[in-house]
Amino acid sequence: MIVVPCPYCGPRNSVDLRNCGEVVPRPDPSTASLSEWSTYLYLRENPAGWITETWYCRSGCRRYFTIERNTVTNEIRDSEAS
Amino acid sequence: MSEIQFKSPVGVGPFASDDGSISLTDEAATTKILVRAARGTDAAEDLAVPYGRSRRRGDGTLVCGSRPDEWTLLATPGRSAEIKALVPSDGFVSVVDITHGRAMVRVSGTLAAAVLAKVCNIDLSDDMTPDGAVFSGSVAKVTCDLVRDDRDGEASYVISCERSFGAYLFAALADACTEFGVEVPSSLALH
Amino acid sequence: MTSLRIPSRPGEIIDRSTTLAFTWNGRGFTGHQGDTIASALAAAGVEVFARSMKYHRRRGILTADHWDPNLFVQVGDEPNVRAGSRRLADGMAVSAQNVWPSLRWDLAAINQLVGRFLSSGFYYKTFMWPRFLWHTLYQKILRQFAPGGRIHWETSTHGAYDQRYAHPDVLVAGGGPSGMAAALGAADAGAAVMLVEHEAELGGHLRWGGADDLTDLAGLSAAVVDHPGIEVLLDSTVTGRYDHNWVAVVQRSHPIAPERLIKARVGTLVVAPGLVERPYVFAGNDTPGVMLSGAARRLINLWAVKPGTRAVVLSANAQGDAAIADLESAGVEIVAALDARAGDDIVRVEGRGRVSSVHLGDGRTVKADLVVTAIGWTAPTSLLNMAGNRPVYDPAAARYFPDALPDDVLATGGITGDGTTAELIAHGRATGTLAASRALRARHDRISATVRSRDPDAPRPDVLADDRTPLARAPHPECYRSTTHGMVDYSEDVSSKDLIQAVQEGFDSIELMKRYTTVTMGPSQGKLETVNAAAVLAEARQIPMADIGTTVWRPPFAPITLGALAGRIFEPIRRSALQDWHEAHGASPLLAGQWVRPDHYGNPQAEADNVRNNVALIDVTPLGKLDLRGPDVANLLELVYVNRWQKLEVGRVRYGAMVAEDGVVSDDGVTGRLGEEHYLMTTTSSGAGAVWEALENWLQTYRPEWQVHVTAMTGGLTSINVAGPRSRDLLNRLVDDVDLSPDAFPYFSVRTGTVAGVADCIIWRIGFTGELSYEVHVPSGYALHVWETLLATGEDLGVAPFGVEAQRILRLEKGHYIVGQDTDGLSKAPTAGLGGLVKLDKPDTVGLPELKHAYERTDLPVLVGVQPDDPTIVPEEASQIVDGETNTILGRITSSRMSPTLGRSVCLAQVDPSLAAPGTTITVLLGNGSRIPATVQEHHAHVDPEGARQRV
Amino acid sequence: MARHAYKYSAGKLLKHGLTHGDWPRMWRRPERRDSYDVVIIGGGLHGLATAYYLAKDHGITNVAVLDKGYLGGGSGRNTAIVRSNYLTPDGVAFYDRSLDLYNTMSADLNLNIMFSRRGHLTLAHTDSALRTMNWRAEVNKLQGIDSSVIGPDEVKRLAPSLDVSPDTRYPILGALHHPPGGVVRHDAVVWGYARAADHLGVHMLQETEVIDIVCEGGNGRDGKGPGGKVTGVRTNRGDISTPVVVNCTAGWASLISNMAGVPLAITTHPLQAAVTEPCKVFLPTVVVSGSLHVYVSQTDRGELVFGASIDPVGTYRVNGTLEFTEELAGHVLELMPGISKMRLLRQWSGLCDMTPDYSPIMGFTPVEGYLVDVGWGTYGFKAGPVAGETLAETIATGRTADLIAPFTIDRFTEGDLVGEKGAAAVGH
Repeated sequence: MIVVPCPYCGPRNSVDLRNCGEVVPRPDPSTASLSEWSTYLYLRENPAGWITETWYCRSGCRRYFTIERNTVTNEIRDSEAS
Repeated sequence: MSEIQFKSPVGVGPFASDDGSISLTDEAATTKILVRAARGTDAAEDLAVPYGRSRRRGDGTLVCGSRPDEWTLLATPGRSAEIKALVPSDGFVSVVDITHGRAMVRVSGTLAAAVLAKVCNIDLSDDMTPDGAVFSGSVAKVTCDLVRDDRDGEASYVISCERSFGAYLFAALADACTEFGVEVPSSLALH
Repeated sequence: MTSLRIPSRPGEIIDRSTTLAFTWNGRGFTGHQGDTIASALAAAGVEVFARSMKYHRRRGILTADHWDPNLFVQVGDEPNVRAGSRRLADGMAVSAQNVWPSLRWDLAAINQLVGRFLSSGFYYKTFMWPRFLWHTLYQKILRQFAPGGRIHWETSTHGAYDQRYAHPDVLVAGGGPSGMAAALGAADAGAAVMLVEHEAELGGHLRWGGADDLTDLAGLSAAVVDHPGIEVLLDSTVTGRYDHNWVAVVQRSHPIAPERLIKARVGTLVVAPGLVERPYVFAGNDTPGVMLSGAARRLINLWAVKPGTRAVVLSANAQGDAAIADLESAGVEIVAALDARAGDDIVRVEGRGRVSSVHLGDGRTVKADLVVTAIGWTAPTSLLNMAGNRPVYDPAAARYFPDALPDDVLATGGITGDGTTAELIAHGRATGTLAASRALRARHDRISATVRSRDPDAPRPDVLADDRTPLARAPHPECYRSTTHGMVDYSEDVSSKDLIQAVQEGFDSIELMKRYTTVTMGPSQGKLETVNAAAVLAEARQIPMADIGTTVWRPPFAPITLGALAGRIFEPIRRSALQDWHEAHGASPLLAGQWVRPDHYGNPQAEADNVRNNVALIDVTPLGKLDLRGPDVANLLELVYVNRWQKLEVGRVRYGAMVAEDGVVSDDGVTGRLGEEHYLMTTTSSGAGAVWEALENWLQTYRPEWQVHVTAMTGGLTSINVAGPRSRDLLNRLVDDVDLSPDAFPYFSVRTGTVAGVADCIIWRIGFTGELSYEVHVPSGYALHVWETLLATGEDLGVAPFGVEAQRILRLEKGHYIVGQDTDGLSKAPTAGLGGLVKLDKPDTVGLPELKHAYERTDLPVLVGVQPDDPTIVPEEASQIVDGETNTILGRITSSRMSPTLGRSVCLAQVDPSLAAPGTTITVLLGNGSRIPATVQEHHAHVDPEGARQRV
Repeated sequence: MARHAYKYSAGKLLKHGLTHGDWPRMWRRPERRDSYDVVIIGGGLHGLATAYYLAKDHGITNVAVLDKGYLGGGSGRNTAIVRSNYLTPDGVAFYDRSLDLYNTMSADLNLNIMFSRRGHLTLAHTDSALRTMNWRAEVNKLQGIDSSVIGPDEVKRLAPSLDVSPDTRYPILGALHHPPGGVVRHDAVVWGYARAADHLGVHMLQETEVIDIVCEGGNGRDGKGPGGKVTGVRTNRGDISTPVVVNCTAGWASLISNMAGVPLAITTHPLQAAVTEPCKVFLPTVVVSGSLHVYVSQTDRGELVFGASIDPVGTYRVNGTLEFTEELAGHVLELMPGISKMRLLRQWSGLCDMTPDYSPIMGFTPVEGYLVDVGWGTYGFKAGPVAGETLAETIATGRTADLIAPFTIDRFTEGDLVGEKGAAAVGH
């Protein structure tokens, strides 16, 4: 059970939050081609190392925020609101 | 409408241990007003307490900073209209009566924290969660809003959840109390 | 049977004034309070406790503690009980495991004779001819020989297992001298400490030591027990250390639970488990009567049991030397005191039920019934492994040592080095103090970062430097295997010979060897075997031990019951304010997600009829309800729904469908505009939570400038659908502040008013059933009153409740699809027939590019109304639609019911576009294999496709 | 260069037993060559099977299988359930072929893989789950797969320890019964392929980690990416030149694929498993509950082997979590309340390469000579043999084998996902 530093509540057990995965910029839906859209939907960096990801403080403040987490060590860098 | 009786989702209890070290009470009828107010609005200024803390207002209302830019006002039953009217409404402010939307249970006594430690992963020690602390978390796998609201020097926690979970939450807390000598009817058994 | 109990020992933990009666394989025995099952039996002269797994060799006491691989017994309905550590209780029914028909005469012992053929991996190489025999005979035989006790699933129940959370600053794993000192050091520094001791008493090896040890023990344990800052857990084990110092502790013999799991978020974890004594590998080393020095000393000093009469002792360290003294003091004759440091050795032990003679390294053979070895240690580094540490082998000390550890984990005691009791205590204390300084700093930071906590008054505490004087490493000879082969893994019956063969076959890395031979994979999880296995591997590959590495120890450190892991089983159930009424009135409950709902009240078809002909009520509270307020609600709706929302007038209602970013239909419902900046959105019951989270996500991360407040209202508004041609008549009797006439309150409108005296009710003119119907949302505290008043007031109108099943029938007659049933994880908007709804010219809406693409495609399946040509046949849902007599799949029936209104079967189906044209005859393959014709309808709706009935 | 396999037989067992003579090595530790016709990255089941079928079916023996660790890679970490009762015709056809190969594998590889065809139960606790089971059963029947929906009584008969009473929190309303399903000794399969491939001349290079894939002509960095072609690999033990590189690295697929400039629609998640102490055998079949995210079977040694669904948080960490074992135990006891006294002995986890539609990515890529066999998620073991067979065919013939046609890498950009997700979405 890792500890996720919610910028609003403070440190929380990960079970109280939902992981929303890597942050991926959303293309402009009115102009995006299907393949640009597919890239946004499906292709992921999936690195072994630091990623920027979104969490939702489900059982807490109900805020979405992003943190940097190392996918090899689960080390977490201080988070910021999104 | 006064003749129509408010029905709680719990409808059992209160329970307590003989030595009074723990008690469990249904407080569903409590007036609960949810206020959302953007920073800078009069409402936000007026309610004052930050997220995570609470204060008892002169009129007896417990003002809880329940989330960022969100407050929950708790008062004795039947005061919804009065409490709502007190909230300054200029700017982007929402005032919603959630009295019927939330079940509410109070766990009190010297062993209250020990009971909650069986169903809630949050550190309730006095420096992490002092009297007046407002927080949310999972209690027996139900998302709840909690306030530490001590009574005559003894630890006391007000726990509220989505109304439809109320009966289950009360049963789960009653089950947690049995370790400390609280007798609970078998109808409340968890499994 | 003569008692082997000896006169009272200074450190004995048995209460001779008590007598506990128990049975062993049906025979009556007695023991004392403080005895373990094993010590009581040993005191009564029992020598054989079990049969080994593969060869069914007789097995006796080896370590006399929790890890003893030979002391697994059945106690009542509990299998695999550790007789070496389980305290004796009055009335215990204990029996041997893995024996048939009896411990004495075990037929499977025949395996000993054929043992030479059962070398490692033998089963991979045989049982192949002929193949059918594998499935029929061989496997059945193998499964017969499965080891372990018997689980009585027929009679057992989950029982009273339990859990709790804890948040200690410092958790000390191990209550020996170093551990106790660490706990005191940390507590004196102001930390909240949890001290976890594996055994039933504090003290570790001091407990079976000499007078000085006992004095030290008394002082330390008194200080620990008296310290208000220390919570002591005995007969408890730290079973796992997980990321961010999430630590699992299993507490056995708790008053209210057979086992309790404690989940602790720990500031600093101090690992002080001491050392595990290692067996010596030689021929016959698993013969009853061969035991480790620790076992002999524990039997003598803790339980006053004389372990034998004539002993051979092989000692390579102080513990072995002490064992010699203990044995002599217990009246055991030492026939040979062998010093491994001087090159003495044991070659072979003879004897089957018990040691009879011993062949020594110098060629002598001596008569003896007891062999005690003290040839070295294994450092139980499991918890350190779990913290990422890979221990390093030190040949000079003949054991592994931890190296770098993360800041929140410290080690002390024997696992880090050797020393006098005073030195161990000093190191422990320094470690505790250091642990506290780190934990208190972390706590300070945690408090400062937590909004609910009061800002700490004290300044941020400093962290001490780690200036502990390391414990010295006592030189120790490397004693692993004699000149003969013997057991390496007692619980798996794996010998050094098996391991060498595995290496020769190519399984020459520790991981491969482990998998091939199953060495270290038994219940003791390598505590006794790992290092010997590595030594044999090193020997076979002729490389140094240090180059071998050990297998990674995985959690749990000590096995833990499923009951404790499950704890109390919390399965939240949601009930509407009317559910008690439903159950009191004969509703059969239906579990739908977390909700329990009325499926029907006895006769769903009649309930449906009543809706079509009179008026009926259904509780649809689980319907998701989200209160939306603010100037930007319409913008939000435009974004998350496929259709348009800007022009919805106050008091009007609109249907909306949602898709995900990949264009797949995700949810639907109606949304009404209650005021200028006030809307109420409804969602599917199962989708309510997800939609709420999605709205918050769009608002917080995508359009933070939009002003919208979302409030979940689902349980707070009890939703009663009043459906049927006479529903208006009924409501008219109970509503006076809302004009219900068709013109004033047309279809797809919403009003706020008073129902049966209850104010602030929301009245929708909508419905799933296709009849004139009103959905009344009542503040839940008054819902029962409204429900009962509706029933009482409408008696003459034939009002009655109806359940979910009747509603399913009615909605299917009307052709309303259900997201997740008539659509699936790949169904895009066109499949659901949303063509008229979807607006592709919006600048931004969820999944827009996918929607555009979907409407360019012509190959997507289409949802259509279908009627079997034979009206009496109701195809099972999920029946496949096939291409004539072939097996080519062209679609499937997604919903199917007998329609009481039409007196025929009606369906919805997903079909290939080539079959979508109205009038097309399709072939439905029924569950019984027959193929029936059915016809595609013009509309989804089978009843009243024009919707006349609901608009009256 | 193929050598003669040492044939295991009852006779040999007897001989070695009597003489205590040494068994021969199952495989060599070969000397690495500078160049191979095919280099397969990943020494797990898929890589070894591919190498074996390349050599056996197509005579391509100048093949190297590289693994950064020991033989078997992560394949030893899975719970070794095999079945073919999938939802889509594509899936069914594929996995059914795999089951065929498993059926004859012991004889083909002359090693007992201990295939236990004990039947496979997928429990349904809700109407919608039951509907999905019916859906699968109907599709399966049309494909000639032995698969049907049975009621609670029949479930009780097949697995007596299950609680089928109607008043539980997750009542067992029925189950999809798949008699041909079962479990296999995963290590044996890996060793069988390794041994057979070795005898056919394949080089298995353990502790050989690929640090880069060498490409030329591609539109990306260092000639990587679409339009380019593979010329070799760099390893911690030196460079190897080869025209064909196959990525069979499961959880590490993204990292390897990025070396060729081919990004994947994959995220890496741990899949955890656990095993109990042995008890006398009482559970005769494989039991799966989708709603409860648990599957369980009992080994011939009497241990219960548990698996669950993947961890929700993507990570390359294989430490395992406590919450996994808690949830697992809770759900298992919902199904079998009578086994709460069994003890969990060990937990572990492996890395799964998850795709958006729960289906693999197989075959050619925009980079010439770089093929993938990835995205297997939690299904990799069941598919190992057929994946190897079809991939070998694809490599040898230069054209995509029919069975894997639905699993192309470009389906994600053409909005044509495979339908297994349909089941996942409505399954529970």
